[in-house]
Amino acid sequence: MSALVTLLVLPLAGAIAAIALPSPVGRTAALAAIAATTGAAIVLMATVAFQGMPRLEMGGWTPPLGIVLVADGLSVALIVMTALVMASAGLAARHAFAPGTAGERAAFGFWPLMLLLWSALNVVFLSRDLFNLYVGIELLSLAAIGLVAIDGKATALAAAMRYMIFALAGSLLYLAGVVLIHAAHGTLDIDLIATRTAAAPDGLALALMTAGLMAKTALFPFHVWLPPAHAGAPAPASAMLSGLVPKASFAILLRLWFDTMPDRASDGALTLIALLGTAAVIWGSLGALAQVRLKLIVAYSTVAQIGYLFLVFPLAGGASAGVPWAAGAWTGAVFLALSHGLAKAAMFLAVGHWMAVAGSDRLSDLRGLAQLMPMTAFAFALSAVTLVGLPPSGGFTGKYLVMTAAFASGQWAWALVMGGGGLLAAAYLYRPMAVLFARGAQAGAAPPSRARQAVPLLLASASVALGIASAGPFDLLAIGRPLAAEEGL
Amino acid sequence: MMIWTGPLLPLAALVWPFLLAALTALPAFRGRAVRLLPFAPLPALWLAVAGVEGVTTAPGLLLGVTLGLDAARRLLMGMTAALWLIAGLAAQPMAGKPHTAVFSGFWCLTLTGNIGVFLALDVVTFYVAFAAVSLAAWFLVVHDRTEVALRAGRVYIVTALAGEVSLLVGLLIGAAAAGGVDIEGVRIALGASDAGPVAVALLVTGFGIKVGLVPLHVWLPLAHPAAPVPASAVLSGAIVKAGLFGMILFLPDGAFGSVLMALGLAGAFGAALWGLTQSNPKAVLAYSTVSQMGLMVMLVGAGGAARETVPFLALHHGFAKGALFLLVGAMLAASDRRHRMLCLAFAAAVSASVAGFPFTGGALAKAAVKPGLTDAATLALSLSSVATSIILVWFLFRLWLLPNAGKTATHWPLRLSLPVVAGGLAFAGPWLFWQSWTGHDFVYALAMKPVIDALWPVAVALPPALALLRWSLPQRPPGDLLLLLQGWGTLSIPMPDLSLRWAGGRRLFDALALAIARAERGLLRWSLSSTLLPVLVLAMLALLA
Amino acid sequence: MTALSLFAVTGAVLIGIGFYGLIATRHFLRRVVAFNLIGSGLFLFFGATGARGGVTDPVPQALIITGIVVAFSASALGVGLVVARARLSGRAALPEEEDGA
Amino acid sequence: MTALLPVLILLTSLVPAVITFFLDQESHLLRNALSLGGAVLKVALIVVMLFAVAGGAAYETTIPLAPGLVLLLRIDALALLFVSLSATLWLLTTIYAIAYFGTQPELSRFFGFFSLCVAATTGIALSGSLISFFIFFELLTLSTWPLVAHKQDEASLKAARSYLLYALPCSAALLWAIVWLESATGPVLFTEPPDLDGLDPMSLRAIFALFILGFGMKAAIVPLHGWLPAAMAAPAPVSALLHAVAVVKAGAFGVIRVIYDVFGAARVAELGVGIPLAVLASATIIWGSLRALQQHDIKKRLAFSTVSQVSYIVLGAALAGPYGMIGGLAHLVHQGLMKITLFFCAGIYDVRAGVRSIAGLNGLGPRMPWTSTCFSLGALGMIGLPPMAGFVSKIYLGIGGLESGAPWVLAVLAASTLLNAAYFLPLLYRLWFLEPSPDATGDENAPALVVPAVIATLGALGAGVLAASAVSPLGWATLIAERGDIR
Amino acid sequence: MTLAFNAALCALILAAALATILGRGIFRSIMFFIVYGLLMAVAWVRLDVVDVALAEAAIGAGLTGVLFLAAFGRLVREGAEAEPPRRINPPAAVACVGLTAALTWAWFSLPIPERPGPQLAEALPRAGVENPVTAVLLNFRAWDTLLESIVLLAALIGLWMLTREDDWRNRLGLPQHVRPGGVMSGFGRVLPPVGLLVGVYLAYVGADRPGGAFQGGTVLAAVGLVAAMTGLVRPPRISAPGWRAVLVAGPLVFLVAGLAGALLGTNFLTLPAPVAGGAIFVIEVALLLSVAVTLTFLVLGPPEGENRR
Repeated sequence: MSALVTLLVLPLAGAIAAIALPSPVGRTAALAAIAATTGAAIVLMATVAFQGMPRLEMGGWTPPLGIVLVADGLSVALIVMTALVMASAGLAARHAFAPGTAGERAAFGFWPLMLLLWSALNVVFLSRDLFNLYVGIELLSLAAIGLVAIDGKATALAAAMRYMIFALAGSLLYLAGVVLIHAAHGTLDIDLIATRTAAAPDGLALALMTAGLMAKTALFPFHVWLPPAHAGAPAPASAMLSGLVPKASFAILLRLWFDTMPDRASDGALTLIALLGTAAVIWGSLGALAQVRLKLIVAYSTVAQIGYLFLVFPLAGGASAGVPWAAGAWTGAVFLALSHGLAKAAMFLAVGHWMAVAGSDRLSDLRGLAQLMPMTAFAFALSAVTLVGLPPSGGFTGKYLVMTAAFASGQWAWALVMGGGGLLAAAYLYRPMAVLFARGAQAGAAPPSRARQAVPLLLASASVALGIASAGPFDLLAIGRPLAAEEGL
Repeated sequence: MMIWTGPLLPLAALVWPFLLAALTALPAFRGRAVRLLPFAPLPALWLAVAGVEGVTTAPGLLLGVTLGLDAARRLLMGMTAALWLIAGLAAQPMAGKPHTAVFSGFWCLTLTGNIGVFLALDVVTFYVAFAAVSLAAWFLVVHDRTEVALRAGRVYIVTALAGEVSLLVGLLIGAAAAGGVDIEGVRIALGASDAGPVAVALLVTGFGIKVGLVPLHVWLPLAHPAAPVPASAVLSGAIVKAGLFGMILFLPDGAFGSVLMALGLAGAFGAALWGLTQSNPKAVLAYSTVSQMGLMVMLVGAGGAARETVPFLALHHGFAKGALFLLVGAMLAASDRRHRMLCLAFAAAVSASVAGFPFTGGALAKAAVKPGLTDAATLALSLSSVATSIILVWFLFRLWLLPNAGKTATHWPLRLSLPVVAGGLAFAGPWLFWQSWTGHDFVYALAMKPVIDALWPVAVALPPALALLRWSLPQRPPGDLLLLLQGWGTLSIPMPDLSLRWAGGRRLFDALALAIARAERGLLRWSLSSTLLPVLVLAMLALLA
Repeated sequence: MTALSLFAVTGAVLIGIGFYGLIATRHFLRRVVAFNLIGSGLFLFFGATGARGGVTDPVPQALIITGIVVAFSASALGVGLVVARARLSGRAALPEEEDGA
Repeated sequence: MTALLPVLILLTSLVPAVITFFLDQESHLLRNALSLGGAVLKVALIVVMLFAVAGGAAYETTIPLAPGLVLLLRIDALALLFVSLSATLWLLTTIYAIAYFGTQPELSRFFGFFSLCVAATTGIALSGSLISFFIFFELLTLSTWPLVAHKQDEASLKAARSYLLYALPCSAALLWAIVWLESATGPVLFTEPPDLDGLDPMSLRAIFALFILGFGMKAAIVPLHGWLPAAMAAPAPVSALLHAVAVVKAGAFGVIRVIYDVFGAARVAELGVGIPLAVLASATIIWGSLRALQQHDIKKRLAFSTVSQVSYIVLGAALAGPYGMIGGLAHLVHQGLMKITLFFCAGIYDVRAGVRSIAGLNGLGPRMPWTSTCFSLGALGMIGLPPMAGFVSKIYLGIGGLESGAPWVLAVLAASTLLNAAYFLPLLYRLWFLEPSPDATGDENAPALVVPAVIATLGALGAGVLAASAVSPLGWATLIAERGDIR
Repeated sequence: MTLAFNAALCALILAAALATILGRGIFRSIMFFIVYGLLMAVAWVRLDVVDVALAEAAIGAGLTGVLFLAAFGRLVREGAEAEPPRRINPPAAVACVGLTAALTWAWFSLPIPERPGPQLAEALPRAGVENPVTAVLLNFRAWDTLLESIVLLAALIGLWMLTREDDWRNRLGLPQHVRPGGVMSGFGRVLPPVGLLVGVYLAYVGADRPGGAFQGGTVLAAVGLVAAMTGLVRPPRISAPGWRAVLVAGPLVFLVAGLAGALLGTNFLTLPAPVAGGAIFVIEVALLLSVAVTLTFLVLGPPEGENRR
């Protein structure tokens, strides 16, 4: 059975087991599913890297009748990143959602929600069918909302509600676009649509889907739901929510603008998207600066980092698509997404450890924790390196590629955003770093074991390793790219 | 790679005192470091006596060291080495006193530099040697660590450094102009190049500070008296000659001639006059040195044959001034009247020589110079002898007025015999080298005219000098021009911190963050941000259409 | 205007109305209702497109049925949220929109 | 094997760094052995390579990252100049630091980052491409931060913050410069001149300015120098690292690379950017000295002195002529030797005599003769007095100024010398000539602290006395110039 | 005539929709929404799309209406039924009018592609069912449907996460206090058998005619709800293993069938033509049960005990 099928079935089966089976067994099944899915993700990556792109025609039906799932470079890169984050979150949750630690409710619910979230992510990353993608992001949203609310406090519920309206509105806008596409072209398959003859409502469809996905990605000005939602959830959930969930809708956006209807892009629209990205970078960063709670800082950082991703559109899309640096910009943006996912998850997991010890995530309460838990502090620092975009990290590689494209295409304003955003990131991440490194630790509880501290460190290291060994991922991402991924610059 | 090529002795003459300087730092030698001093100048002395052919190079040292000797170098180096030897012996009574290890170490370093100045054939070595002699000598000046010595040290180091810097810049321009570091080449290039005058001005400044050229001399009357007697002897006798020799080496013939002559004469007369306001015999001697050196600078400025003979003059002055300073030391150590008389007598004899009394070395030296001078310059020279005579009489007077030591110091014979030897050399040296240096026969020196020329200034000088003993001028502390500056006090200039200020930026940042937070609350209202959703759809539709 | 166009335009208007409701109302339950309006309006529009050309395309129908189920799931969760929040705080609107103004 | 040499050299400090992070605070022996072992091994490798490279060899290792991002490590004469400096001083500093800290807390972190810093510096030195340079440059920035903050008190954290406040915007400028340039020329390797004709002169000037902004911060060019004096809050070994081994040197080295290997001296002259940079460097030289005069804290005064001195290197590079370049390169080493001496001594005064302010130095000379002698010699070298190394640089720079038609450089050198004297000599005066205060204590019974200082002093002395020999920094700089490793 | 009827229908629909949004009070809004849902079902019938009409009537109007009503009841108990003062939001109105205008424009500029694709006609015989909608749902796009059933599960788990910690072991939904022998009770005894029949029938005919597991499941869910509300059946606890097994039965069977396809056939979810009909039947039965139970639980809501805040 192909790795592709395994990857789709395993988390679903795990979720089903976690729902159906009584507590300890269900939890064990979930953990087994996590481990197996992680393995499947890696196998799939190897398959793509060495054997080409597996293609799964569901039920044996070819489009436009059936649904096709294809694992290309982008898919597997995101899938492996997801697997790493999920496995880490799972490890962290083993403790955080142990029956004794969390309530009965959360100890039961976390595992199926997590696995359902994972299933949805895999679907979104693999599917080539626009409606199937819709179902995927709906599943994603519902599972994510469940995770936001899992804390059970009034603020968490409010955050979940807020998230829900944005997610629902976004879904419906996206679906409206899908409806228009189907009405105009009679197919939902991305590759078939790419070869269609253009229709008048295509622009509206693209606009609807883009706007909807932006709301789900929490791009400025639709980001307001994100900080409370991500900051309110327990650490392992936050790690998934902040590290992975926005990447799903972003991946669909990439598919739309670069695979589905690259010809439909106009400079104005691309610029508008990047301007929103720019605003997100600035807004999110300043927002992070204004926070006194670490989780909120980290969450606002996600708002800013998401902004970066949207700079890719004018650099690799539209009139830029054919030029040699476009591939670089596109790959750079994906690098940014990947490294952000890893780093952000590492940060949330680290913060989770600190909260467990200090009892709060207020900066003033975290003073000196670096002495108590050097490994997590180091993980946080490494993640910060990635987010700021300093070498050698995946964040840097991505930033470099995007900036080079910006200069090469003469659109260097976006390079300024990129660089300025890095500085802002340094500014808002410096505050927690300085607090952590100050003297005077006041431990409320015993620090977690080294093995548990190592989890965020491994994730953060992965985000840095992405930059150190960037040649492999770069080549991987080129697999299945419609633009000839020319030898960069 | 060869460490050196050519004869070893010149290199040894430099390295040896340097090594001794290093030795003084060793604990084993600390207590008796002074004992090493007489040994330091021996290779140099040997070198001067024996002479050497060819050029020594040490390509790996510094920027490539080249050493060599010619007549002038040999003469001056010989004088210097001999004087250092004598002074080194004279320093022996210091043994066992505090800080003598430091003193000895820097003594040897100064000596190294002093010898090096005469041996160097390239600009860099010369500069290094010159810097060594200038700066290491600072420790000799401040050795006593009295308030006076320390003040003198401050003035000394400031001026010496200023001199060092202008020298360096001047030499750099010269080397760049010459395209090499050969001293000869640099001198020629300085005469020819556009930048020459600047460089020469800088060199005159640099060397002028060392020789005590008015108005750069201010340090000298402070420093020379402040140092211990043996140090004063080498300072005034040998070290100043380094500057003089620098001028001879580097200044193109005739460059800045009139300026040098004017300044030299100003020094020759002005210093002699101001010296009369001093009560410390060492200060008087120091002013005398300024005066004498002014005279020699004048000769350098005069150029031509006169300039060629300056080393000969310097030979005499070196020994003589060394002797006089040492005699001050002897006088300070003398307790009974007979000893004091003896000191005074010897001092008078040496003074007579400096004043150019006939048949003395000084007379000979001046006689050697005169053929190369214009009449006016000759007259100036003679008049300067008058001034010299007056100030030396004043010196003898002040010497005699020194207090009685009370009890005879140790090493009394040594203390007296060393200046006698130096004085003797001052007498004998010019005779010894007369023929080989001037090319004249002895008869020339013994002829009537030179004798009269030498005699009358002394004769003219005696009455006013004796009058001065009766009606002395108001006494002033040493330092003349420096006294004018003292009113300025310490300069304190408030300086802003140029580094970028972030504080303002930080406030701006905070304000911005606050504004954002406020706007965020507005945006948090779903009705606002969600209205933007269809608006965005429409905007994008418009842009995509 | 054909019947199909009538239904399609009705669908479009419903989407507009629903969106306005989603934006402008503050009681969360009404928002969930408005969400359902948008959804059904969109499905109507979709159904109309699928019936063009005289044949009925089964694919939109199947998709609509899926969509309805998904919308119901979301509604159920949304309703659950508002009820749960009301139990905790006695409020049924988002905190930032609760007070007048 | 030879292709791996560059990596091997890098690993000699990287491996100890990584292992050290995981060591317990109590494993002093293992930690010290790691640090020292790495340092010794590195020095040994470098000695081997010095001979090989002098014979004309060059080693290269290429690690491709993404397209356009090639990690190229290359050992040539210029790289070796810097790497031997940092490696030697690393060894000395390690010995010193082990003695300095004793059994203080958080040493594993300290030595870990310390080795990482050196690894980054090594990487900077060996970088054969612009992007490799940048990567290691940033690694250096980051690994330095925990060192500056090491004491974790208010002052240290403030200093560390100030450091990043300066460093990160300048890094951004640097990245902009690199990206802008490479977007037009493709990846820039130091061995082959990039084709700059694709960019108009104004763009090139802007890129150059961005480069200078980026490197100038590390090189503490006014007005980007504010972090350096603040960083004196860090312990003495860190100061040594900042001022001599790594950080400021990296900035100056970057300027050299940019001028000679990216733009090329000819292009710099053609664009007319060399002289403005020289003016800036000169202004820094003067300003740093003036500010140093006002300081009452030893280390602060030394820090401002560094501000001034490092710009000598920049000045030499900016003059863009052979003499200036040789002078600048030689000063890279000279300044390192002399400044590390001074900081070592300042540290000894601090830990052995509790003296930090200049006033406290009174009479310490006879009490701590070795330290004070080293300090004095270092200070004299800084002033540029022969035969210490400083004067050699000064001579070459002066001639370089004349050669490049900038005779005013001589005035700058002159003024700087006088100012240096003005702020150093009073220290020596206090050391040797003033009476100690009655309650003063202090001894130097700490060979591990004193010996590195003495060795560094001897190095500085040797670099001056033996300047013309082939093994001196000057000789090596001349070799670099003759070989055309830099254009 | 037809047009007039259609126009009147559309006008009613729009009026109901407007009333839903603008009407005073949440309860009125819900009532209008139920009316609206029924009108929509009519509209679907007018469009000759009976499958959807059934779904809309059952889920869109019926079940959703019940969901809202139940929620409203609970909000009343919490005192949260009152709305904050509402204001007209002109910018939003303008934007929404724009959205409508854009979609209307799109409708009139839409090209008509080749639909339904020739592939459908060609593939239908191999689908195992005759109703093309069911063929699409359970064969051609079975993957969507599988995920859809998972979405229901996700919503349910999410909903359960809203339980208060103390209530976790209670029975689902509000505690019911139905007077035995009352109207509700009688209603509850009559309705379920009928509903049960209707539900199973709907699912069964779905293979060939309009209907299917989701529609049938909805009817069954309605039965379950009525049974629960009338006290006929006590809602289970979350921990009840049997119910949880039923919840996942549909997706599980679907998954297993899919995997069987992958192992035996060519691809995941491949239902080889000879066995397709049978397989679809099995899947439909399992789905029917799961959907019914899931929908019931979704409407019942998380367990809520007696203890108030």
